[in-house]
Amino acid sequence: MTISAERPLKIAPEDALSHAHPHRTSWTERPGWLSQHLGTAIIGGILGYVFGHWLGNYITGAYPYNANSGQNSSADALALIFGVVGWLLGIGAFNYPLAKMIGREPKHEVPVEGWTKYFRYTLDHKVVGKQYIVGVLLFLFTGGLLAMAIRTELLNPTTHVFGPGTYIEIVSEHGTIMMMMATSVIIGPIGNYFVPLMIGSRRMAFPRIEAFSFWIFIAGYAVIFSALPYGGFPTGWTGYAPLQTQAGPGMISYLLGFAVIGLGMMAAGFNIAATIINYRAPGMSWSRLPIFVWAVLATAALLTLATPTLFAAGLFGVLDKTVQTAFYVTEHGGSSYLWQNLFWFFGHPEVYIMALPGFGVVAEIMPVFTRKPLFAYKIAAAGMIGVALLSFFVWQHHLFQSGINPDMRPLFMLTTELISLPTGFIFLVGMGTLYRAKIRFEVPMLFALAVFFNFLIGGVTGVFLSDVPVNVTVHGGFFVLSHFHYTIMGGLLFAFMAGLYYWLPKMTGKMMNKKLGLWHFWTMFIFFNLTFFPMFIIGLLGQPRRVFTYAKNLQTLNDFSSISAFLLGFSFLIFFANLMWSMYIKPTPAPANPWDSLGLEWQTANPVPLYNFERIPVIMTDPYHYSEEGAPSVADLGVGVKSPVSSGAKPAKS
Amino acid sequence: MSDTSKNSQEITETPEEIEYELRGQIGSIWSGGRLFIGMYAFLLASLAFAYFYLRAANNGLLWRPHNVTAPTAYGWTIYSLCLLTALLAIFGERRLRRGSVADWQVAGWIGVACGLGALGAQIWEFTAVPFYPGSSGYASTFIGWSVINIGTIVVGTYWLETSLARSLRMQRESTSPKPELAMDASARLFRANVSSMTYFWGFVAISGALFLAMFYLL
Amino acid sequence: MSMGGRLVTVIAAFVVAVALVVAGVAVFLKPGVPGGVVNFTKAQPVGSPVNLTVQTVGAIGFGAHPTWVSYLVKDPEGKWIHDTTWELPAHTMIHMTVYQYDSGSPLRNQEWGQVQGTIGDTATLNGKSYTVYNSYTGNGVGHTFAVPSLNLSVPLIGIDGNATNPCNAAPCHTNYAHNVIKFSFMTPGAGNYSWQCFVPCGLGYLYGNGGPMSTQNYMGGFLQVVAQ
Amino acid sequence: MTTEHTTQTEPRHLRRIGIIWIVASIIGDLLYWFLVGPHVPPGRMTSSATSDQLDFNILMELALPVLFGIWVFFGYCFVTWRSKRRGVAEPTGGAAARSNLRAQVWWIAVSSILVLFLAGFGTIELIAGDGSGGGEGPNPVWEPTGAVQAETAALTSSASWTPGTNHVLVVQVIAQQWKFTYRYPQFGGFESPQLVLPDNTSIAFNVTSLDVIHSFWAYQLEVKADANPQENNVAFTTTNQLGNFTVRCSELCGLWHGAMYNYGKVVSTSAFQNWATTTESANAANTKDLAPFAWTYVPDANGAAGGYYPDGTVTPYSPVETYGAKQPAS
Repeated sequence: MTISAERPLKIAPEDALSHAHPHRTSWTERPGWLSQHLGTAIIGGILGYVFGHWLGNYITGAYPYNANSGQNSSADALALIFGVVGWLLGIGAFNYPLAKMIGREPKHEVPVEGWTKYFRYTLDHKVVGKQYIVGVLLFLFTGGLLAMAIRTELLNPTTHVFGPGTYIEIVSEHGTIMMMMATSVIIGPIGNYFVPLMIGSRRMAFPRIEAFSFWIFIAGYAVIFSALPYGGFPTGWTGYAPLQTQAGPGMISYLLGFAVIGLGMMAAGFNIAATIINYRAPGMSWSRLPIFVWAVLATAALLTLATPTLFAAGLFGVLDKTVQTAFYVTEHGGSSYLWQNLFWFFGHPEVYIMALPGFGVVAEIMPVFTRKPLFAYKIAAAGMIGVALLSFFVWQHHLFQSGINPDMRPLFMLTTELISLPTGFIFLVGMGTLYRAKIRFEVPMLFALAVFFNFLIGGVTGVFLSDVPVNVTVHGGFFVLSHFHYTIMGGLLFAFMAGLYYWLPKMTGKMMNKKLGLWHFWTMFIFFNLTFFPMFIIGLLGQPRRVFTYAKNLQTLNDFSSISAFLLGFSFLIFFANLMWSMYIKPTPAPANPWDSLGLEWQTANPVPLYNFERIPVIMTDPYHYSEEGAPSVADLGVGVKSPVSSGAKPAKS
Repeated sequence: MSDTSKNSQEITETPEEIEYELRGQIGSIWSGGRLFIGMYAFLLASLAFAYFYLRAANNGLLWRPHNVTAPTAYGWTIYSLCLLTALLAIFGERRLRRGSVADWQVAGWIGVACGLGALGAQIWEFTAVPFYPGSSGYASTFIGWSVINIGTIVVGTYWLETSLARSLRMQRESTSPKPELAMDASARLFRANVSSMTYFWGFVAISGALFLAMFYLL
Repeated sequence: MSMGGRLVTVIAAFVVAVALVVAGVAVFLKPGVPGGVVNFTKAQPVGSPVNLTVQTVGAIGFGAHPTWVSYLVKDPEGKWIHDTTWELPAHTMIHMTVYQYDSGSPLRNQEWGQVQGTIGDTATLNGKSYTVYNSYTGNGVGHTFAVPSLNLSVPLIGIDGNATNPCNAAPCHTNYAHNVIKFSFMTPGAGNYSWQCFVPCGLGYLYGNGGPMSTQNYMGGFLQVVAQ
Repeated sequence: MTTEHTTQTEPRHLRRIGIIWIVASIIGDLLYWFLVGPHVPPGRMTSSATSDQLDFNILMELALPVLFGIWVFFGYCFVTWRSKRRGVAEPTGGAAARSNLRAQVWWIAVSSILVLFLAGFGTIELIAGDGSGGGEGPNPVWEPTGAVQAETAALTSSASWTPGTNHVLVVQVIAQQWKFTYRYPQFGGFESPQLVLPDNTSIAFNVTSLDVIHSFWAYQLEVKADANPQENNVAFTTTNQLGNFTVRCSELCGLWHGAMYNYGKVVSTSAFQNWATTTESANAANTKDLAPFAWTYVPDANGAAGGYYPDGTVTPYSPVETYGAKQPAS
């Protein structure tokens, strides 16, 4: 049935080249027991680790500083590097890059059917999206348990559950794991799964790079987790040098962990940016792009451009700890300020890498549940781009009290406060969309609205932090800690939950249970605020971050915060129960378009076929024409059905 | 139910769709190549920032005691080889576009040899460096530059080599004399890739000149 | 699989996860005091002075970090124990004896060459009393015993770095080269008071403050002062 | 958001929202200003604490209307246009609902003015407050009168301080793992773990570190300056109340970071003079052994640096040559 110019499409959609050589050789065909999957990756990782450790000790074991300190950073670093390489070899990430060296084209992949594809180097962006859900939840729950440990220690100002060293280890590990999770929590699952669907594409631009970004993300988990058996690292997630240079072997896990995660971030951003630029369906002009895609595009730009700085900073740190360069050691011609500058030059865009996808999810969801078009679409898109651009020019506000370029503080105060303008656009968009709407308080909508509540507090306190005089009190204390939990957890994580409740029906064909969802929302919202709002006061009353002892008069507030934190942890158990119950134990089939959305992603068949769209859709207009008579349909799907035109607030079908 | 492949019936793509996707793919290679240069620019800019930051700070008067310099002969050798590779790649790509596949092949493989030579020299230079890595800010940033440059040369040479290997295999698998210049999907993608690769080498040549000046000449 | 089966599967997986977490906490995070607490309040008449005897050794010679410098303490039964959290009675005189088996170096900050916070702001070195020790001279200072929150700090003068019989594995006996430093101090009210060393003695770590200096149970711990 | 579609029965929502907002904001601002504002930590022990408290309160006065504005708007929308409310109108899409130039212009204008005002106000407070108690690096651009002379004199052996002559008191804060110590160059450069300050005096804190990064946070004094190795970070404040204050390290510095705190006190100038001269003579024996007073202290390359770098064993790098006279004799 294949005509010369046409090709059968029951193949992996990424394999656009395969039709060029129908008579391909059998170089990729292997017996089943040689197939690559999570198991071979683990074996490869272990072998690489052992080899690297042996190699490092063989080369540098006799050096005096290694013998004296009883630790060999070179061996630890090589072990982790080879471990990651072995892991990637094991999963099959290098198959194509190596085959390329003898001129091979991408191999003809017969898509694996069944559950095993989730444990392989799978090139379908929808599989990668689901893999990412499990991946980020792994990070999230690990970090969350560590948060519980932190709050347990802080129950009492002087009696210690953990020793001071273990406490710092927990704090550092919590911060780092959560930061790593937050870089990918929306981009990974929702971005990878839905960006092609939203722009009317059948595929991602670079599916191998996409799969690479996921599998190295998981390798990053192993690397950063390895800090715990190594005894942890004492620097917090910011890894300030020269404490970093002084620290024990766990520091190597931190530096390489961020480098590995950074590679994944760059890969993910690279692939997503190329996809959005090049794979938009006909008619999907920039002004018709769903707002979530704008957010993801801005994020992808930050991921690709800011992360190399982190990579370089980490490389210098590893060199300081292994071959004893002195990038960060002032006495030897380096500078302790250098790390702070490099780290925060990455670190502040990183903050918006976390915030922007959340804004995107919220703005994408609002019109659906208000049955109104997105208000001020252009302002929203401009806000995302504005935030992304400005975020490169604010990093020194983390260093107001450091003594670095003190005369530049007014400038950075100005740029930092200016960034609240494009951020404020998101609020204008939300308010305009709610006005004269018909609001359905479904679970995703509740989470989206909670983002506005939490992020408002986070954003306003951000202005306090940017004010240099006020910053003297609040810098380095619980105030700033509470501020960024309000933006990252209150903003990003709530948006992630909104996105998950909203899009899981499309991803899995199953509805999340609404009653459990409401329980989850209310417990999470209430206890999140009860946990973190007291921390503003704790911070103003003078408690620095990352301390295992604090003033006795702050115990009441700390205990209140701790107990709320445990209940917040409990709300995640409700979420977990809901996820298991609704997705696995007793699934309820979801309607094709449960929220009655106009979004293109809801117009494909359900479950989404491998090739996403039977015909490449032709986009007629943006997907926000709610409650509009005579509005054009969003897209011509080319299969005799036009996508529906929504005219009003139909009740939810669930 | 969530298993997406079960919902994928046999369908056929129209020629328009194939062309549309192909253009997307070519565009991705094109914009991906430029984006990659952007990423690399930020990586190198971080190193340059470290260099100038430590140079300006001159902490403990240890930016560069006694004006120590890495072996200049190595520096010139490495850079000349990189520049040569870049020029050969650019020359080869231009010849390829004009239809001279043989010139592209010859220039390219000489370029690969030069790249490997640069890699070897860059690694071997460690044995000839007259200072200890932690002895000064200059020494530290120099080691950092060496490591990053090893990465750069590996990436660039790999990219050049894979392009050439692809070209060879196309010739072997095709009956037409110059399959690289054909209008089929494979050839168009190939040419987009070669174009991005030469841009990257051009970037390596220009940035390399800056770092040559910073580390060996200034 | 039936719904009940799936439910059981999830619960079983959850139980396994909880077990893994508990094991992870127990193995890697180790709640409680590392090493344990040596109790000096038992078998001690209320109010009578406590004799606290410790030794410092350049390389402990056993355990996970045999090359690390460490403190050891003599428990009330007279046994040397590798443990740095000591339970002491409140408002009580402590007579402290330090057997110093480690060689010295200049202090990073000569401020710690001053005996501070002991009774009479003085200590004795091999029977000779001293209040200030210039660490740039002589054998230098091996360690300091310091309780920062009590402003207590005593420089422990190092042994001759070229001594023929240095002790290389704990516990050391007095036939190895050593100094004996004695001083007394009063414990404050009940509470946990951290103590540490201010000599950069973590060899092979930047500024000498990594490794043993940054690990409880080696060069730092707590005075757990309890009301009697 | 114009009300083109307002029918006779439809209330004027924006006006209602506006009225609720203004009332809430006025009540909130007044309550805050009179009930909370004067008690905002860390109090008014110093000039920087007083002015930073004002700054915080001004920010709060502006933040409350912003918070109330958005909360009132959202709350009003939830109540009025929830889908379960009986008789709620079907929304209208189309161009009017997609954007509203007037609303957008107003929003951008108001938020820009707010932001620019805050940046300007913060800058003025920063400059007028001589850096507001924050670390200003080795060469502060904003400093109280007399600070330059006092700082310059501090490095000479003739530095002195007498009460009542408005001399700036120079205090060096030396952070080390894991304790702050303080040097008083105007009193012979003695060093002490105690921080005592005179009342009604401008203090120049010169913060440095002997090892990793710390941060000197004198909480009630509203002074915070990072302590970096080989860097001098200067912060100013003027005391104006007697009392005790807490010093904590607010930059993670390793194992005992949480235990790195002490208490200082502000006493009368005569009591301070008394304490300083007494301590100077009591510590004299040790003071002569201390490293000569300097803004930063380079470690001994072999001993105090911990032996991490194999200094001196690799030619041509020689620590003696490079560190020269700054290296203490060992």
